[in-house]
Amino acid sequence: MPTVKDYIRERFFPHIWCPGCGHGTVLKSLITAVMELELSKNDIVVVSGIGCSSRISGYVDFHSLHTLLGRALAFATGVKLSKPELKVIVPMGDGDALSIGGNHFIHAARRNIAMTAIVMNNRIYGMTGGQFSPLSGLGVAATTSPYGNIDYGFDVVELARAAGASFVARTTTYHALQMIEIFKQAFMHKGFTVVEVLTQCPTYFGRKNKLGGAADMVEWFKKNTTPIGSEAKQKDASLIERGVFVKVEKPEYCSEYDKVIARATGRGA
Amino acid sequence: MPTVKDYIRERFFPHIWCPGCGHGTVLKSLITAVMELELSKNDIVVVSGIGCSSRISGYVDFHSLHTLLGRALAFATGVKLSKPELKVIVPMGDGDALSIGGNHFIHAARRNIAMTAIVMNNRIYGMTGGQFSPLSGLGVAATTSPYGNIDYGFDVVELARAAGASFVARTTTYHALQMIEIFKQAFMHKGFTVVEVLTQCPTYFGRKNKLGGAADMVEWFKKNTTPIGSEAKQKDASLIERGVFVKVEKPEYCSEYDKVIARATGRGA
Amino acid sequence: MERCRLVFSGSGGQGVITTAVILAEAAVLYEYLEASQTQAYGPEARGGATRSDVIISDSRIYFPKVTQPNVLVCLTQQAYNKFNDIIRPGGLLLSDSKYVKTESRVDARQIQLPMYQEVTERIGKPIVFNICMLGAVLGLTDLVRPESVMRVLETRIPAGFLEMNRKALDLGMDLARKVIP
Amino acid sequence: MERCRLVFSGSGGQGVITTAVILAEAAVLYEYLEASQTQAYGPEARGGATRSDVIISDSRIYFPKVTQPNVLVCLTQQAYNKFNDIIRPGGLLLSDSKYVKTESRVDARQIQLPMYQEVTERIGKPIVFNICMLGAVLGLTDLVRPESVMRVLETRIPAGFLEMNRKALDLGMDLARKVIP
Amino acid sequence: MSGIVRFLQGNEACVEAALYAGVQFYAGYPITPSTEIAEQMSYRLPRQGGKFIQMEDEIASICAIIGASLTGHKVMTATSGPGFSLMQEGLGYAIMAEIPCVIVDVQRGGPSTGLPTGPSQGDVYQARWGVHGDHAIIALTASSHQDVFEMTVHAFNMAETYRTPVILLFDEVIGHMREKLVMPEAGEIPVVGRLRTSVKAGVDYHPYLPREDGRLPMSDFGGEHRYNVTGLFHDMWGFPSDDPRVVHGLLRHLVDKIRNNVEVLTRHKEYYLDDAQTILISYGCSARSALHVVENRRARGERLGLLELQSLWPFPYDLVEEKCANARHIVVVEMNMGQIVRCVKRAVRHPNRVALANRIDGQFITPTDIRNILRLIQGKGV
Amino acid sequence: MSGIVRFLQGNEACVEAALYAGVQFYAGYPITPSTEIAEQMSYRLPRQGGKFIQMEDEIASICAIIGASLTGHKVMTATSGPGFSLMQEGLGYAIMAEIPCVIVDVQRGGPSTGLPTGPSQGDVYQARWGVHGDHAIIALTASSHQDVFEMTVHAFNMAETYRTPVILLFDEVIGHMREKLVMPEAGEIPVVGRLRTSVKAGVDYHPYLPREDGRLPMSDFGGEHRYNVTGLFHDMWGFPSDDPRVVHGLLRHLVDKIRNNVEVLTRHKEYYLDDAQTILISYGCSARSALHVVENRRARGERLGLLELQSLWPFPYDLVEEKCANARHIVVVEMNMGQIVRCVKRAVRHPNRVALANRIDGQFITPTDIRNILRLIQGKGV
Amino acid sequence: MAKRKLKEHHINREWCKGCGICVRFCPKQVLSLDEEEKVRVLHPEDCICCKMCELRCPDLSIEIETEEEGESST
Amino acid sequence: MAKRKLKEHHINREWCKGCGICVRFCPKQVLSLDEEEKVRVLHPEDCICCKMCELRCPDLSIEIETEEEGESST
Ligand SMILES: Cc1ncc(C[n+]2csc(CCOP(=O)(O)OP(=O)(O)O)c2C)c(N)n1
Ligand SMILES: Cc1ncc(C[n+]2csc(CCOP(=O)(O)OP(=O)(O)O)c2C)c(N)n1
Ligand code: SF4
Ligand code: SF4
Ligand code: SF4
Ligand code: SF4
Repeated sequence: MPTVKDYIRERFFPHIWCPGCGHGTVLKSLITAVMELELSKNDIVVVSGIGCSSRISGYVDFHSLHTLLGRALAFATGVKLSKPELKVIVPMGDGDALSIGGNHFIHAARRNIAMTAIVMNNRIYGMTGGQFSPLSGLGVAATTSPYGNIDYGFDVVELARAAGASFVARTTTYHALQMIEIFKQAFMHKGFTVVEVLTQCPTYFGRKNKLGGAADMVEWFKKNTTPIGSEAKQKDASLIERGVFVKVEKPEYCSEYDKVIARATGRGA
Repeated sequence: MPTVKDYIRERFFPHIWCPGCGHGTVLKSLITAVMELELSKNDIVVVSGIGCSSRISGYVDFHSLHTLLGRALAFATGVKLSKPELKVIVPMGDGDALSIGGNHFIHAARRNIAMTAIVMNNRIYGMTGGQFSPLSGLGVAATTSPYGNIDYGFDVVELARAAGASFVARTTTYHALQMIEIFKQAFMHKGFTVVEVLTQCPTYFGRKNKLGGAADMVEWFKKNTTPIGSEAKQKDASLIERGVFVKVEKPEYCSEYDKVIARATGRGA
Repeated sequence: MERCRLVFSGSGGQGVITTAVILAEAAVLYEYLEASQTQAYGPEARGGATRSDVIISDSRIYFPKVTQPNVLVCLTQQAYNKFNDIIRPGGLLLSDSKYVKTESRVDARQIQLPMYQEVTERIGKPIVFNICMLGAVLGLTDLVRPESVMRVLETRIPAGFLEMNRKALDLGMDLARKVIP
Repeated sequence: MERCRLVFSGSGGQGVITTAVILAEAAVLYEYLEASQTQAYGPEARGGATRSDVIISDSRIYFPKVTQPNVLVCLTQQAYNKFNDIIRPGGLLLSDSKYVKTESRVDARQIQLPMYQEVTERIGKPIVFNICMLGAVLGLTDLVRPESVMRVLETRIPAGFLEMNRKALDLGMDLARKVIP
Repeated sequence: MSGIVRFLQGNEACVEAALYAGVQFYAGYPITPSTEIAEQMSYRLPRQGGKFIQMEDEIASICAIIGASLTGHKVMTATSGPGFSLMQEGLGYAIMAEIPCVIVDVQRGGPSTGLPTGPSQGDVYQARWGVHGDHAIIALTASSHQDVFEMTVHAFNMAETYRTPVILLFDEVIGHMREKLVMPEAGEIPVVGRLRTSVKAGVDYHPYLPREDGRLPMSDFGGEHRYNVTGLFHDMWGFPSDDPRVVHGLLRHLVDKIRNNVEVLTRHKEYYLDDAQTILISYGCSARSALHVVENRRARGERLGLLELQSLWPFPYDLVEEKCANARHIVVVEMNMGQIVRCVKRAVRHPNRVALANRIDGQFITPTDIRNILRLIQGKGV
Repeated sequence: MSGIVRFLQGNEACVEAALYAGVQFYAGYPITPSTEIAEQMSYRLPRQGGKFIQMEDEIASICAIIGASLTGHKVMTATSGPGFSLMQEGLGYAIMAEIPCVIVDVQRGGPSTGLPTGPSQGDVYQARWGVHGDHAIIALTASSHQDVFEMTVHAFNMAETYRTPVILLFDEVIGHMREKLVMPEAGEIPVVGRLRTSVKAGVDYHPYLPREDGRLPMSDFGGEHRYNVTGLFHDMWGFPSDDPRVVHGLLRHLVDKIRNNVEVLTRHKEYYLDDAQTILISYGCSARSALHVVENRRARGERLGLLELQSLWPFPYDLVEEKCANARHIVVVEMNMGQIVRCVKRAVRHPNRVALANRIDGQFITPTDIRNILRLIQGKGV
Repeated sequence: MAKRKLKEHHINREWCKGCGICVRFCPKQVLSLDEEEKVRVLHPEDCICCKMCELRCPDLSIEIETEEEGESST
Repeated sequence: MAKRKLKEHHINREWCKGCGICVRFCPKQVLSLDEEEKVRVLHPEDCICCKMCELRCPDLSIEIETEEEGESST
């Protein structure tokens, strides 16, 4: 039976992430999901942008495309549409995905092209040393918000839903089992899927915002999140919901394109 | 009593828009709203991108900034934040606003910075001769969708809401009175406001999709839209709703920045 | 044949550009001649006078724009006023009697034909006005054979409309013949 | 004074870079000397051995990187292994007894001090480990006066912590004095 | 050239050529004067089972074609100045990651939005230096639809041969005008296919290790070889490295694979150079006016010649030096403030003999313009 | 220079200088190795009532500062190669619309993502030619924090004087290293303020009609004069025009206002040039290593000199020609594959005497590197 | 406010492009297009001064001048 | 499926960075960090094989090898 080691590029370990960085847990869950789905390594392309999170692509033993900040989904669209039989997984940082990459994010969602965008939301720009991101939220301390952040944060779930994603979910690095479960659903969904994973950057977000060590931050995810529509949520509105928010079947872009070809070549409808 | 002529740059009329182009009606309503609000021409900056719609900035006798395709809101953000006392109005084409400009659109909404984005939605790229836009919708005929468009369209209202806009409305060129009314509310709202105006491009969208002449297209707006939550809507779900969808009070970006300055200079909280 | 330079002008909807393209295409594909076609683009081209240049020749054409046309066609007054002075002295200036009032001072063979009127009266479909105009040009210049034009049209319009276009083309040629014995 | 080139090395959290900056800043602001400080950046800098170069001199410094340090400080074994061979023959190599096992073949004055141990025992706050190390460097080199270092610290840390840092600095100097009579 | 005769726009000729060269994927964003390329592609590609996608902008467009190239397809995008500016970061990525792709820039009046419908040749230097960091690039141009066709096919061939982006620098005049094109028959112009590795599954494949002949065989994403592609400096497996030797080696490789092949890469045409006392050097639409003048003058017995450049980058310094060795006057005809003329000055033995005949007012330079400038240069006054 | 002494990073020195010059608005996006500029600005600006905003990307950043400049503020943004590539379209707009603004590019290893933390000087030519269409640009650089300060102030002054974007081309070494800065006192370096029109309300104001002295007084958005700003070719009121005379005139103006002022715009330093037989020409961080070598050799009596360029664009051809007139060897020291060396070759009388001393492996070029190359150039072997 | 009464239709023939929108939606069929495809006021007497034509006209070429009921046009 | 029984904790000391996440959330306090800040298995006997440490470990440095109840480890 294959183990995680069969899916990683072992020679690059230990990885460059800081002690306690949640990105490693996402990596582990991603691989576990692929393993449990028994997908072939040759059928998977991992496309990433730039950032600590984006380094994931270098560690997995799939076809890997490490691109430009914010552009991963645009590259991925080319990969997917040109060869729809491939599974395209796009791990992204929150800044990468929603700051500079926001437009590609909403357009990939709009087209409902079958790819999985994993938004590794640590609420900070890790790679560049701790500037606030569009997911930091009000009041957060970051190197570019010394007086407290006044930028509202996006709600990734709402944005993805409004843009047209047909599968949208949220989980955290504490909830590793749920993460794996959601990844499995996402990878098999026929349409654009977004999975937001709340993850910890102890080095910058944790330190700047006095949240203690990595374990404390993971504990925070445990305490401050709850399943969608749980009773707890009714009582305490401040809780963040976890689970699958959107899961609808609607025509996927590549299949629709096949119909265009059929129409153009006069073969069938 | 001032007339419309006092608010336009008369020497450039007749304007370059095609016969029956709805952009002219939007221009007229914009001016009427400003007139009725008795705003001073020196306090208004109209910032636009590129496109037939964006030519509006050249016709109004306000401070006018005709920028780059998709970037109007980014320029406008600089204008507004550096001089918050100005009223900033940003007329945009649907491609301009939501294709290449999509990222600036959602980020301006996220910051809730007090400006009005008028999305002149003719569901086509007019200036370049009739390619489909992210608002064209499925099945539409355009020069780049000869076999019928397979790109889903954005719902501007839902996208603006999800991104954080505090005022979101929709109207059409048939409903000129409503347009003026909505513009007046939008211009006075303290936050980021989005007004989608369904408008006609008889030259490309109309011709390509066999919708008849300009008047027929305006008639279509009359027949196929209805006030938010009207009975008609209950009966016929295909009807497009008009009116104000979102109107909430929440801290505006420039005012919040004043607080940052206060904190930084130690003057008050 | 010696090189012929034409400028077609009129307003947006009149199909001036299509006419120019059809003529040039006919020359290249069915008369084994060289031809080039260019036109004014941009928002300016939208309102106001449109213009399309065509050069037809039996030798290669390098510079494709027309500075002094031997043949100038004007389908609107605006176009006539804007372009009449670029015509080659002694050149042929064709205009439509309904839309254009000509001026005497123009140094050219000015020919006015009631093309629009005739088209509406006899065919009843103003859309083929431009084809009638093309017929007139052929009648006046013998640049290409009408058959060649028809062959181009066959590739461009549904069979159902061919007959009407043929009529319009002939109509234009007849009108032209009347003025040149 | 003649030019002194130092390299401080250790692991991420040990405050190696801060120490380098404090020393150089003290030299410039309160000793009227010239100084430059550079460091390794990038993800690589995150895990693994961090390094910061400092040059102190009474004349202008053009090339700010250190290729052969007169003074090399290593706070971890990894750093020691990586950098010990760049030291200038006969230079001073300071390391912490707890973290580093030295090798004999290194051509330098190797000095090991139980800085970490002493800091934890006498002050109980490992954070000031780096300041203690700085004290040792001063004790061994007299590069700048401890007062100058304290003046820099005053601008950087809350008054409450100054005393503790002063203690760490002195502790380091004492440890150094013990080894040089 | 016994092929079918067509009458079409330069932009359409470019599309026909791309299909001839085997393009399978096009991602683009409309912009005057290149839009007809996208429009034609949207119509033609699906008829051959190819894919066309209109992206949200030009940045996404170039990223998408890079992705599609990696799955083993021939890819292309087209734009004009403003879009080309936006593509620079992606272009740099394609250079660094060595991705075959073709980028068309149908030039219009710049800078900025400039003159969207006016002809210009102002992006020549941007094509060479628009990307940050050291790099080299291949750029071709053409002055007739027949050449547009040929150069477009060459562009795809060079992209595949050297694993690099190739730029086609056309202009508004060529893009929009209609003229004759004799469609080359299949095989008439050689077409270079994607070179795929012969390394078997399980054997270590090096995507970035050049073969003896300098070429780097590729392996399609989805295939047996799983490697890494990055815009960071990388080793022969494609994994990030900041080892000075690796960095130095890669940068040299990226530049030398093009610099060392200038001769093979150079395409040009010449008219009456043998005995020419005055040589016009031109390219793209300007070359048409230049040729018009040359033919005219020759008819009158004047010793005028034309060197038409179809390769702009890498610039053929040696070719220009050789051809101009005996010329008394060298006049560069281009529609900008003097870009290629800089290279010509560097190339020739007597830079002081080089003059510029240009036009920068958004109008197509006419034979008359050139004639007038020639008179002045030859000292004959106006 | 009796000012306060500071010990800080080059990026911080740049911020101090910008504040000294009166910057009031900064929009930016973090990127190594320029990030400290944004971070410092976010802390310092609000303390003086200025505004800092972190935009969604670099494109938005340059657009935002252009907007803020139009309301009458001194503005700036900072980035590095990848971001600078993304800014090219906006930069072209600022050139066309003549908007004063300062753009800092702290260079790192390219092309593409390259070596984010490695030093390089590879963006020099991009700074000149990255924008589509013909244009001219001003670019300054510096080799010490004292110079970073001075050049940054000059950059703001030139931006205001010529109504144009000015680029500060720094590098990773200068940006990140810490050294001494003696803060100039107020007034010690002249600061040029925004030139506002004296035209009264109601009187026709021409935002694009140069005065006798060539300057174009501005009027703040929100003021009495309502005019138009566009990236299209435009008339003296700022309204779009494709009139050939207008187009030609504007393009010439945009280029000539800079070309015709090369001397005024040129900043440089020289060391021991008078009797130098070998002249090193360098700039930015490389100039530090070069100077190190020069001082060393002079101590040994060798006739070595250094010409340090602080103005890169417009390139000071005359200055270089004059200074190098009598040199036997001219060695350009830069950290790229040879960019400024191209201009030097064009400038000097004997191009064959010009050599390149460079390093392209992501490492800071050392005095030893230069010494070794010098030996070889002087024919002394390794 | 007293009922408004039509004083005059001001038609700007130079600006009108004859799109026919005002004609189509005039509740009283007051307007029509003439042979030159410019708007013409056919039945001013029927005008109820709703001004919708003025507001919808994309070319800003219609202006409805009104006066208060009873007020005489001087 | 039969109940899983612990066979062995495989700890990769080279990869472990001592973040302590596995220690903090182990339901049975099986794990702890040693003086070198690497994870150490303190009470293997208490392990219930939930494998949460393995799944959460950001450094992929824990592997829990199990065997079916009754099955003997050869
Ligand atoms: C065009 C461009 N702009 C800026 C950067 C600098 N940069 C690198 S990563 C990054 C953001 C990383 O933050 P995030 O996406 O949240 O990922 P994380 O590092 O936190 O995992 C930035 C701004 C870049 N590489 N390219
Ligand atoms: C960077 C860039 N890309 C493309 C273009 C070409 N272009 C000009 S306007 C336009 C779209 C116009 O459509 P829309 O925004 O819907 O406005 P409309 O013309 O329909 O009013 C495009 C693609 C451009 N000017 N700049
Ligand atoms: S900086 Fe933050 S995000 Fe980056 S590796 Fe470290 S902990 Fe993870
Ligand atoms: S093309 Fe369409 S959008 Fe543009 S002016 Fe004409 S009608 Fe209006
Ligand atoms: S005001 Fe009303 S009634 Fe009168 S013409 Fe206009 S639309 Fe018709
Ligand atoms: S498997 Fe579960 S019980 Fe066993 S050590 Fe890991 S976390 Fe603790």
